[in-house]
Amino acid sequence: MDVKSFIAKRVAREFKDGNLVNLGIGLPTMVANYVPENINVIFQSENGFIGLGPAPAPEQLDPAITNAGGIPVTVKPGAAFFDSATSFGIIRGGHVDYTVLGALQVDEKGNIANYMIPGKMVPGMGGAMDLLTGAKKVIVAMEHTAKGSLKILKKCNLPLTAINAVDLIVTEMGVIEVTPEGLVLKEINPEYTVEQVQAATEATLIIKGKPEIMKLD
Amino acid sequence: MDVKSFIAKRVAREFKDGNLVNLGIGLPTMVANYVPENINVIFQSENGFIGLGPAPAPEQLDPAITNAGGIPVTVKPGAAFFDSATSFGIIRGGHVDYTVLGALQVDEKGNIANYMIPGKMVPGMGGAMDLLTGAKKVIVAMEHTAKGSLKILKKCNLPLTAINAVDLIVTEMGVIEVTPEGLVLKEINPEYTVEQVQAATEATLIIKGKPEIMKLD
Amino acid sequence: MNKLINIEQAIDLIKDGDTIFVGGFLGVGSPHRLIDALVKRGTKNLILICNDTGTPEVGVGKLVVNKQFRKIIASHIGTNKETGRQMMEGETEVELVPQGTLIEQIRSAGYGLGGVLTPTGLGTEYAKGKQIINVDGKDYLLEKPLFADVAIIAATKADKFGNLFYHGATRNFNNITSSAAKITIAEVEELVEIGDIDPDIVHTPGIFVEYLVNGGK
Amino acid sequence: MNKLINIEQAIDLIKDGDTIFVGGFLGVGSPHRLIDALVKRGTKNLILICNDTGTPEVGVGKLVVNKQFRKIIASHIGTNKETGRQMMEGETEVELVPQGTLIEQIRSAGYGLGGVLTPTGLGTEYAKGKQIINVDGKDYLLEKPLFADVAIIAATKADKFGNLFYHGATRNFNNITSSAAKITIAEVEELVEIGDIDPDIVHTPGIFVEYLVNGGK
Repeated sequence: MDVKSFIAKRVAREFKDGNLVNLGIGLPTMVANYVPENINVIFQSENGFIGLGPAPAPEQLDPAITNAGGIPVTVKPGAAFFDSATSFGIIRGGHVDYTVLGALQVDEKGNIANYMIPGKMVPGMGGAMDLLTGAKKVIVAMEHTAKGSLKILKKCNLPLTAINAVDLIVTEMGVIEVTPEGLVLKEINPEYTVEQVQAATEATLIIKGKPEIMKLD
Repeated sequence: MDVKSFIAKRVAREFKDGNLVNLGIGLPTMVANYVPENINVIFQSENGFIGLGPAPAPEQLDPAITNAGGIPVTVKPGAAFFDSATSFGIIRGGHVDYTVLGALQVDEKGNIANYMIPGKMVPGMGGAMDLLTGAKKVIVAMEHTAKGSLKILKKCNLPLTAINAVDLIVTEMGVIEVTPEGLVLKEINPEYTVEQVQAATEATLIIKGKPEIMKLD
Repeated sequence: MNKLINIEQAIDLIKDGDTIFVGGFLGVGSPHRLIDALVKRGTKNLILICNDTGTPEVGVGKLVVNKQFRKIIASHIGTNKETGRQMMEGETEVELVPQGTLIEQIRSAGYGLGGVLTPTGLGTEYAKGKQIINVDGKDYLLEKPLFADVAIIAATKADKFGNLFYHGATRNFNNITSSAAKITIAEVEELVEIGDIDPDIVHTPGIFVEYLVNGGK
Repeated sequence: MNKLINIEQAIDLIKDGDTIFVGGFLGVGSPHRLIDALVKRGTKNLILICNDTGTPEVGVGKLVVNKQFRKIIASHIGTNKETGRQMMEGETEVELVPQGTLIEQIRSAGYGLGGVLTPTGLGTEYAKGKQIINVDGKDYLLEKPLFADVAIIAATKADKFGNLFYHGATRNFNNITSSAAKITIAEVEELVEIGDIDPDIVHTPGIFVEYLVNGGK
């Protein structure tokens, strides 16, 4: 299993039956493929619906039904379409149980930067600021480092998308919980040692006993 | 023609083709009966629709379709139902051309009191405060006095429903416009003299030339 | 995720002292069976947030007559003399709010807003004690969110996921209140299978509805 | 009250320097024929308010490529490199706004609110220069209304009064923007007679739509 699928599969284990979940573009989108079969997770698409389903077969393709990345999708039975005001009411109002997003940087306060690199890349925040502010739980799903450069920091230095927002960070190395005391390494991929994970992390990881082994099933 | 019908008929002459109009309970409701046949006026009902039609025939009665007084009505072709947030968005947002309401008191600043008599009658403002604030033009349709006691005052002494809100007052005696200078008697019912109208009005009426004769057709 | 419960189970969810939203406009679109069962149960010291208090014989007015509220927040109480009597005699606290403001306060709660600014009621006694905020030279009242513990609402049709559809003027406060209560219980005239309501015409997404009661027509 | 006009007449309504809303989300639900005609006309110095700037080849992005905007207000520009280039090189002013905030600002304009309070963006660079208002111990940003001269939107179906129905995820910003522009022009795939859309399923009441353009599928 490739690194991204590994991360996506671990994220999917967080969900409980009936949860409403919003998945960001890229790696987070893959999480939908790994939801355990015994639970029913409902996906929201911030462009205006609940009940996001898989990609359409060619004969199912409907240009009016796309995800927040503009990619054609399907809707499941029980879906509902709405306008952007309702969509972001759902998001801002705390009705989304989990939002899963990627990040450029995360820090030990749960601050997150994922929408711009000044002078270089300024795509805009889209719905990310609302999702980070409104979702009950925020999961950052990303590779632990960006080609070796550290992303889990003491303090983000890129413009923040939201402050004190992140609850859980899932990478190929482990699962890190953001707590008032700092970042707690809860689970570790057995392919790495605690020292290796710490070396790939600028913030000091808090180790409470022995971290559990990352489980995917 | 009785006094109330006379007032309602005169009010209806204010409307232009395509106007969106909200009619209050009581006398204002009667205005719908007198809209000239050559224009199309659209009525809004603040409980949640546009396209209010006349009372239903017994076989048309639908308990889900009532006006803001809870009375069964019909809807015309092209009607649209919506929730209270949209209904008051339409009202507050300035999309209603005319609101026609009754009043306990109106004064020369266009202040209006029509929702309570402290210690005696406190029904609540319902949608009246929003209508008075949001409608492009406010028409007060009422009998000129309440059994002889004056209602068109220098200054309202009952709790106000809205300040500087009224544009036009239509009574059985005449048509009075609220202007920055005060109340201008624009039209008069030929059954009365200017002196009689003034005697029934606490505020000083401004007479610019000879008031026109109130016309109903 | 079975949301269907019986009326007794629904009434169990409302505790003495709770704040409740009740949908409906003069009883049109009110959850009449839930109201009757709540009258029978006699749950006390409730705070009501509702457009109006119906009449002594219809809708939420029956709960007023049964003295189940310690406080009532509504836009209009004039159709129920018992509400006025309880207010005048100091038995029940009554807070009157403009209808358009009331629905925005509820929406703010459900949609994660700290409140809205509205011109409605400026300069009147209603504005007393409220914070005034000037935006670009114009004054507005700051209106804060209104939450509830339980919303009891009515809908014409629901699927088993809780997606709701309303006919006619019954949508009124039902739609928005569902977003702002910890628990929403919808009494529905017709219950259909998931997938039987076209996602394009859902008025209230099922995620806002925790429980369904089959109310019949 | 004939609202049906041709595309050239529609484009005549947009003047150099106007502020325009354009509906759509990455081109899904955008008024593509109106956009193409506006590109052809070359109307200049426009201010755009839109969820995103599409791609250089799709949707409102074509207008960006044609350099018709002096300012762009959007939540996301990352899918159109030309927008980023114009911003970086100082050719076009770009203001990035969180998606949920943007739609509430437009709704505030259309619905007569002085603005809303939202927690989105608190503590980030986005919040700089914005008024912070504390409500019951919690901070919020004051977000002001956003108006436009003209809204060009798209709908799946319209009757000749302008009642609109949207399929799938095409509703997005189309619905709300129609309330906040002086003139709304809806490009519709299918035009039907008044009375042919069930009043229960109208998404945008026709009073918000000044003109209709028959766009075809």
